Amino acid sequence: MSELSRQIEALLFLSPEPLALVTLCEIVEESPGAVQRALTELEERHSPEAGLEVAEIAGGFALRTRADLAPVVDRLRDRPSEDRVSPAALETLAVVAYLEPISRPQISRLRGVSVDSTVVSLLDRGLLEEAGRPPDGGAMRYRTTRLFQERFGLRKAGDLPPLENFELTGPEAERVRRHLIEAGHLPEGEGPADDE
Amino acid sequence: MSELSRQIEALLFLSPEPLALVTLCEIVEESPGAVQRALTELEERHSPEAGLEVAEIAGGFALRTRADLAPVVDRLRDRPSEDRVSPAALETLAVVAYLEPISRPQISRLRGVSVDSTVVSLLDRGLLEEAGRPPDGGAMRYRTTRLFQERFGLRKAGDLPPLENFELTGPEAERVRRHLIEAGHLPEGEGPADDE
Amino acid sequence: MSPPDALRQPIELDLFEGPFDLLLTLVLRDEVELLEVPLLEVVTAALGERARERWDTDTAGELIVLLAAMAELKARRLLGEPGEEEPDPDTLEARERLAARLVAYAPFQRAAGWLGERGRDCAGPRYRRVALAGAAPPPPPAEDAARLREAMLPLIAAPPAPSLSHLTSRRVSLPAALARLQSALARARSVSFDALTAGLEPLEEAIALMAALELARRGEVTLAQPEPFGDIAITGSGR
Repeated sequence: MSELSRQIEALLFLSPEPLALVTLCEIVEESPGAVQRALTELEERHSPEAGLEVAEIAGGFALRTRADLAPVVDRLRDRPSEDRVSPAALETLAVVAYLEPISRPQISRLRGVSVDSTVVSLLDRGLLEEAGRPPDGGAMRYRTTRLFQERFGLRKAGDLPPLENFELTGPEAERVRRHLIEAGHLPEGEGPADDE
Repeated sequence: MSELSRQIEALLFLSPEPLALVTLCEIVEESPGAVQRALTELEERHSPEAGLEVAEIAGGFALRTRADLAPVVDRLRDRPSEDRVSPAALETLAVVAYLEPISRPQISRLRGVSVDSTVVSLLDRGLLEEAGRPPDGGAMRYRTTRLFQERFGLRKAGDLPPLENFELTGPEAERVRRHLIEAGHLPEGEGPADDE
Repeated sequence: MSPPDALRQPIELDLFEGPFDLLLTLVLRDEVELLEVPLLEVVTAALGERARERWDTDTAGELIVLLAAMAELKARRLLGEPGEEEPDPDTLEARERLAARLVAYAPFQRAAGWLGERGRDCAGPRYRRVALAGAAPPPPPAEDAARLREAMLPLIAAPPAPSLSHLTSRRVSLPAALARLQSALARARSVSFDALTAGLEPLEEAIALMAALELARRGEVTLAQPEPFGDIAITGSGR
């Protein structure tokens, strides 16, 4: 296998989309003729007895699995995704579910860690969505989605197990506490141990 | 090339993450022994003269491009230049890899420096992830990720040399103690420093 | 004009990842006695503006005890005083603790080295991270709403005893101590160390002593201490 074929094999493998001949020439810094010969060599390497093939498709070249293997590779797709909710995601979801709508800085303050990447991933996964900015401006706020309700078996938004034992103190904590009581998540009269 | 090897080649090609042996067995409906033999066949097919290789990494098997092709394939997309892991980051990663799950204050205490910014950057780069809080509450703990295992060529979580290999030898530990304890008072019978 | 003394040992402080990295490397390096470490630079690197990460407060405290003890010994050497028989038990205990922490830290310093090498060896291969195309996979397993409550409860519970590790107890500036001493010497030929440090915290006092030692090393002052633990007269060399 020529060095050029090796390079092109690696490039076709990594590229998420077909690579045009001219793109390949630019990357490997070779003439179209040389790249064509390397592609032919690669086609022979990935012959019908192998699992992959080189295909000329959609204006370029791509490496793909052979058609006869579809039944097997489809089983990879049919596997339930391991889309587990990580501890970080769970904690963020809990904060949003109980206090929505709530902004990233507010979630961060309560959790004590930066939540930017967690929130982005929960948005991507459809478990959180944007809930607009407060009327007086400020940071974007977030709420949980219908998908979240389905996933956690909730009948409707806010259908959450009640909390008890609110212990945090301080101005921010007082706001959170009132919010939880108003939403019915925290029994009335629960307060910091040291009542004033 | 056997039919099983073809199937496994196709599966490793499609999967965005390494596939565990047991997962492969489930999908192709074969015994671990048969899958192992097919993997060996596949390793031979993707020999050093080819552009790809089969790697046992991060708890499974993966098809990946060979190390020597990095300069060419990186032209395909601009890789972030900060792929370099700083010494501070390495030391933090080492602590987490051996002691996970571990909290920021614990890492700080062990390293003797604050690690807040290092941990945030490692989270951003996907080399660390949150691992939940201890059952009795307290600081968020962290662990290393699959990406960490891939980046450092570990076959699975905890695939590290025993920590004892890195401990100080008896005489070294004694030396540390002696230097620190004795700093500040002169040993018996020694006079003032010889003048320079 | 600097004398080629051991205090000038070239040590690139920027290359170290923290106090433990530095101390351990120095202690295990045969040719360097801890007493010959440029204390001034160590402390500046630790607490000064160039420090990349704040030192953990416990560590800084333990280290200051050690540095102060070493400064004391250096002072005795410079003044030609004989060594004191026994340091006080608290100091000894703090140093024992520091030694234990250095020993605990050591394996990770070396593991980081191993990891770094490993990272270099494994930097080449690239993975195909193309998401699986085709129909959406079956939904992930259902979660229990009770887990949300469990995740929320610790967040509204009173936090454990607050950690002060993010606070640096006191910012101590060696350059400032040096400047203060130099300006005192500009007004008077000789300055009393006790007068100079009256009302200061022990840590600030230690820094002031280091400043005096540094000036002595540069040849800008001479130090005289008539009796052990007595006052130190800092006299400008009149340049």
